[in-house]
Amino acid sequence: MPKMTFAQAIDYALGEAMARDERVVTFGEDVTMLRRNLFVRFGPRRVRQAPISEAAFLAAGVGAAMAGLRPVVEIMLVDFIAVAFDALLNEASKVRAFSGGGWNVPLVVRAACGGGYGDGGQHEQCLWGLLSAMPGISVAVPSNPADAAGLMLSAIDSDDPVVYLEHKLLSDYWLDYLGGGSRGTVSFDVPREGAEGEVACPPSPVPIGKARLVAEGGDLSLFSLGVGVHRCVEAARSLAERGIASEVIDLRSACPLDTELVTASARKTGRVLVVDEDYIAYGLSGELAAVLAEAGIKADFARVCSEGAIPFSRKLEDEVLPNVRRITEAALRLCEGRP
Amino acid sequence: MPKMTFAQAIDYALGEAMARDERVVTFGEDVTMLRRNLFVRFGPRRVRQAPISEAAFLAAGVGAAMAGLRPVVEIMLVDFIAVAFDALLNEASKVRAFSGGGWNVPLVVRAACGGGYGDGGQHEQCLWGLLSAMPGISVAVPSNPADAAGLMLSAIDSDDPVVYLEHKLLSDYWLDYLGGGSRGTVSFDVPREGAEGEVACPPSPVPIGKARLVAEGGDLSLFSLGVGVHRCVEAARSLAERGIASEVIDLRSACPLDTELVTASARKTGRVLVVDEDYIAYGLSGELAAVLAEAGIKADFARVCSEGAIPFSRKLEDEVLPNVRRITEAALRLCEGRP
Amino acid sequence: MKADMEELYRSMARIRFCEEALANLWQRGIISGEMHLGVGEEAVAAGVVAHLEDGDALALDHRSTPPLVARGVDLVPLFLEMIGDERGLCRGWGGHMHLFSREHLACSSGIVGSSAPLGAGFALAAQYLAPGKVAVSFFGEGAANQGMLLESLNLAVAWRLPQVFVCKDNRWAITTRSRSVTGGDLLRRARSFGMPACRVDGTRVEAVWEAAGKAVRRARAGRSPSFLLASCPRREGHFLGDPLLRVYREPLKQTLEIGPPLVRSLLSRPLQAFALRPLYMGIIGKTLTVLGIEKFLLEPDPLCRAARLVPDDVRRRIDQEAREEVERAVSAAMERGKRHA
Amino acid sequence: MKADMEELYRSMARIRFCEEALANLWQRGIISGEMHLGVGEEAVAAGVVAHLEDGDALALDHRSTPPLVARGVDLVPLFLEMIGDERGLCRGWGGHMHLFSREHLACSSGIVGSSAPLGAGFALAAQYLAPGKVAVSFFGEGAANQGMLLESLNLAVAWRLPQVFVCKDNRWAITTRSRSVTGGDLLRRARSFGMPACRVDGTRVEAVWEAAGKAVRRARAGRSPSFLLASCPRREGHFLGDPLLRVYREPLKQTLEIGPPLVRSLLSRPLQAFALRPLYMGIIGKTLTVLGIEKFLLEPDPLCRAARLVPDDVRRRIDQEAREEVERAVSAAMERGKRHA
Ligand SMILES: Cc1ncc(C[n+]2csc(CCOP(=O)(O)OP(=O)(O)O)c2C)c(N)n1
Ligand SMILES: Cc1ncc(C[n+]2csc(CCOP(=O)(O)OP(=O)(O)O)c2C)c(N)n1
Ligand SMILES: [Mg+2]
Ligand SMILES: [Mg+2]
Repeated sequence: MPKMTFAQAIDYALGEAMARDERVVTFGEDVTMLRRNLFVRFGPRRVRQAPISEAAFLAAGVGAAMAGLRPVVEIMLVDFIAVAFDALLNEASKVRAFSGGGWNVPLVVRAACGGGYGDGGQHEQCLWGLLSAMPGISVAVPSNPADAAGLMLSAIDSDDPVVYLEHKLLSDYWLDYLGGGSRGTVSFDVPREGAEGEVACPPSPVPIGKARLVAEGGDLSLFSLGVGVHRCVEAARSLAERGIASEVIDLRSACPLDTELVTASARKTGRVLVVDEDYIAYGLSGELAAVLAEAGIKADFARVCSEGAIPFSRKLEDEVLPNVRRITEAALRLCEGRP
Repeated sequence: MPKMTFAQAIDYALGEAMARDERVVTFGEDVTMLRRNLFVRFGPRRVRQAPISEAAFLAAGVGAAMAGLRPVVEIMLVDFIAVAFDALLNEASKVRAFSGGGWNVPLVVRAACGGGYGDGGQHEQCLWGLLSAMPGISVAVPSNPADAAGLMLSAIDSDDPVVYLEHKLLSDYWLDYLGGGSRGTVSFDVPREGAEGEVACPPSPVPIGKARLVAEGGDLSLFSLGVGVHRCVEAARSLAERGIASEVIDLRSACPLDTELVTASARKTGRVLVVDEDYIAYGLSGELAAVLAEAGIKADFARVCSEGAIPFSRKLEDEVLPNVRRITEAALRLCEGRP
Repeated sequence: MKADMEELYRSMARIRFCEEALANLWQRGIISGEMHLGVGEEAVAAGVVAHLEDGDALALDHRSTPPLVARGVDLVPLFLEMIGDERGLCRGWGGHMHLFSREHLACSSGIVGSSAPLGAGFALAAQYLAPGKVAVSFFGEGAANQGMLLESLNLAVAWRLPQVFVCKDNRWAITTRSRSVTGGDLLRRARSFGMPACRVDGTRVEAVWEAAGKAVRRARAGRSPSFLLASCPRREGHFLGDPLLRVYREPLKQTLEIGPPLVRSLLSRPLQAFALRPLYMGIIGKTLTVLGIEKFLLEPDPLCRAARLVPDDVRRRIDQEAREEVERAVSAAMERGKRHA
Repeated sequence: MKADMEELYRSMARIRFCEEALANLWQRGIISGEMHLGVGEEAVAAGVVAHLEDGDALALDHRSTPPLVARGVDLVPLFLEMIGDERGLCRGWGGHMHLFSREHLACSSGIVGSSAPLGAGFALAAQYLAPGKVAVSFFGEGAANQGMLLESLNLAVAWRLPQVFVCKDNRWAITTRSRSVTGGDLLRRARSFGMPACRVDGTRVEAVWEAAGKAVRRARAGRSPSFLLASCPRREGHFLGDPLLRVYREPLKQTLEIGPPLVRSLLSRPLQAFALRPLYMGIIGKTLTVLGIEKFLLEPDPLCRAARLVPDDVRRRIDQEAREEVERAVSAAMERGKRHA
């Protein structure tokens, strides 16, 4: 299996899907340049430049999907989905229900998400919580190249809308673009196993809604996705040094949740720590708590999330985003039964 | 204290606030007619008609609030907030953080919400979960005239953005407008104590984030807001007949949550049922589960919510929205320790 | 080519009778929720839809039944849907603001303005999958202030979409005089995005047919999108039971409901702007009056106008056939609905 | 009234030196994230802001420093903010895309198009609280396709807001030639909403000053909003480190990075559209070339143009004063920042 960067893996999968199926097209702002490798291969008809009109072109993606295309619509950064929210909330996610099951929307919304490079709170949000709050939409969040390729394939194959989020800390070109990686003077805490890795060739689909057991352990379950997974793995290492065996689970998608794996792990360890780069309130951590409680699992529970708007200052930012120190401390408190 | 309808109470409070403070203005589509009583009193300068441009006039509300007005912006139905989502997610909710605390947005967004009158899934959503997922915004949801007036006053007095949701089943004129109440041939399951009641004169503010203990009981806690509260009260009555004493708590706001009252009640009863007309996933029920779990409360837990898009057919709709039968059954299962 | 007036008239008659049947079902409480009728828009729907062929698409707003009826959607499932039956067009899930017919590539949405980008999506798909096919978006003049609609005008030009934008200008958005919140002129607005736009009297089906023909042919040839601004009356208020219309229908009752609170506001303390209040009251009164006058005195009925262009006996035959067709469909729907309940 | 060229030049020089200082701090890794400079926009910022007085408001986009500098925001807190210090203008929370100065009624937002409705809100508040005051919104030509901006043009006319829309047309939105995704013409577009609009050469500060003066006076008098379309070059790419610019700055390195994957795509299997691929490759190449040529050959420098209108000795004095002012501010900020860290 060849090694690829996270970003290469996504476009590799997208390219394969486009080669296989004429109906797969991609459009968005600046795609000619952002997807120049696909552009050279497939041309301006299938890699189509859009005006800065997210509301219109995302809703157009919905209509196009209804009429038989399989569009992959790019909304540069997920923060900008706010200007096109109606297309998701009131159109894409409702067509299947409204049509009594007779019509569906095979649409992929692709956007970059996440922080850790000092770009401020309007460009570094995750928002997978917000997006999962709409029934009828799936939200995939890969944490490594193999999943990135596999989830992209599944997203394109899905007959219903999928939001596909690409974490910028894992995607070299986004970091280069937005973090100014071209300077030799800055560095980012990029998780290596996330940014590069082996990808099957041809890429094999990863089902959306199937979590991945990253590490086994009996004392504590760490649930996360995206970059958070790597932070958990790192925290688990330092916890191991203190004799605490953590189970790390990469949810891979915020919606649907793999309730089976999640409940099994929580049942086993009796302690759950949710690590979520998205906002703390009304998000992933809440939904997981409810899933566990509904299943009658009375585990000890804590969460390490972003508590509010993400500050611009790198120093402040590092404190606000879930970091290894915060995770480790929360885990220790949980294991010692402290509040 | 005079009796008022729910709708009268809101406009009464708004009118008092406008009379008291020149900076309070209200604008939105059709307000000349929707707020004609305020229009006759305050004229077109302070009750201002807007084009169907929610994105622009809601963001204008943000700017106006920053510059010293106290706007109450109407977004007819909360479903339409989707076209203006950016004004909340990336502007209103972030100004205080971005300005390092130096600038604030005293904005009220007023919208009607909720279903139960057969208007279909693009006009009957609640969305308080989605709205609460943005840090920096409060979401008030009154369930009766006194709270409606009191929460409106507090919303206007708040120095930060508040979304104020007015449930259509409690607001006679909305039901008349959208449900076609003018016909003698339809009827709605309107909770009487919600639609009419006493209101202090002058109205007294109700703090946002303070829940109300509606009924005491030791066996089970029912948490809800809006119309759900009345459904809970009704369910509690039928549960009482079977010897189950339910505690009913009206949260009054989805954000902030009154964690004190909520945890105290859950600690006492050990059984929690969340009744939420909003969507089940990534919403109020999840956040409450997390709040309880974080507090180390290992209560039995269940939720009765809207599971997905709201169907048009009244018959289907009655099944999808949390109704007394579903609440009672879930409560019984919870008390009998069944899953 | 000349318009086939008989077919256009038939289409309009079918639409009108369907709308009347819907009004009746709604008044009887059999249809729930809001009910926005397209009475007054028959000529626009019939004149535009007459140019569509298999594979063309329709994106509609909250007045979606007229174009669907003109398009030939089966009436029985349509009525079944309206009464919320699970054998309806959308199994009772959509209702009158969310009617979908995959077979006709037709969708509707209650979010004002969304028919424009959804139509753009249909047009985009046609470019790939069915060259020569077109998409038509229907919306009101009030929707022309909605951002996603304005964006769509640009998108359609930028992407050269085979799309026709049909703006039904009935001058009102619910209770708002659209002119009072709209800057400039909609025709110039559409043109400024770089597409041809023309104004047409939406009560004259032959005029609509002619203008729409040009626009559709232009789109089919892949030349450019177009914009049609069709004026038409709003003969039934914004929706059935529109409180403003009721002032005229049940003047006593409504005045009793609306009046006293208004007078109370007029006199309420503190007496800020007291002197001006009668003026404000006057504005409300005038809106009510204008609405009423327009409805009862000034507005031409497109169906009557079309009727004059068809020989009397033919018109009578068409009327009867259409009326019977609709009646049969309504009975069948009610019958099946009942059997099912 | 005639333009005070010395003051305008001073304003432009201050802006330029600030931008250069920002570039330097960014290159040194002291400023994080994206950095969109306003180099090339000095004449627009200076010419417009010169007309503002106490109580006027500014709503800005992602190139917000030039108008803030022209407006007289204290440079030390501005630089402190840029380096993320907690004694910065926004305590390190805002950064370069979210600069707020309550004192100057100035805000900025990184969401393209949002400066238009936020400015509308400022203008609205002025109508109530400070009649005679105005709000100015700055944005790019790419933003003119954003729905909320288009809505705002209408809103400003409908509400007669004392607002001036300033569109800085640098012809590019990141790597997209705006013309290629924009229908019609922006001047006509703005006018179609019912407001006066004029085109001005944004590299000539005296022309900007003149046009902006008319627009601001019009707004102040409560007569109507206006639209200014000011063409200006984008001299530093979209943001610092723009990969497309780097092709020219570090041709070897960038070609090595960009090239091989492109060639791999060119040859990748299956060979769909193989014959066309060199053409597609050509489009990429041409974009790169156009960007490069525009930058290095054709674009006039507004600062040089303005310099010609000021006596040489005066210009030298101003240059020196401005340079020293900026240098002092940067050192003070770095000093305090360090002390604090
Ligand atoms: C985004 C959005 N805003 C507001 C509404 C409420 N609404 C429904 S119909 C309507 C008026 C639309 O006017 P117009 O487009 O002229 O159509 P008409 O009803 O006159 O046919 C409004 C404001 C909505 N459905 N969606
Ligand atoms: C809603 C939204 N969409 C996309 C972006 C990403 N983006 C940032 S700047 C920019 C280009 C803006 O072009 P223009 O308005 O012409 O301003 P310029 O950068 O040329 O000054 C884009 C697309 C954004 N910030 N917000
Ligand atoms: Mg209208
Ligand atoms: Mg530009």
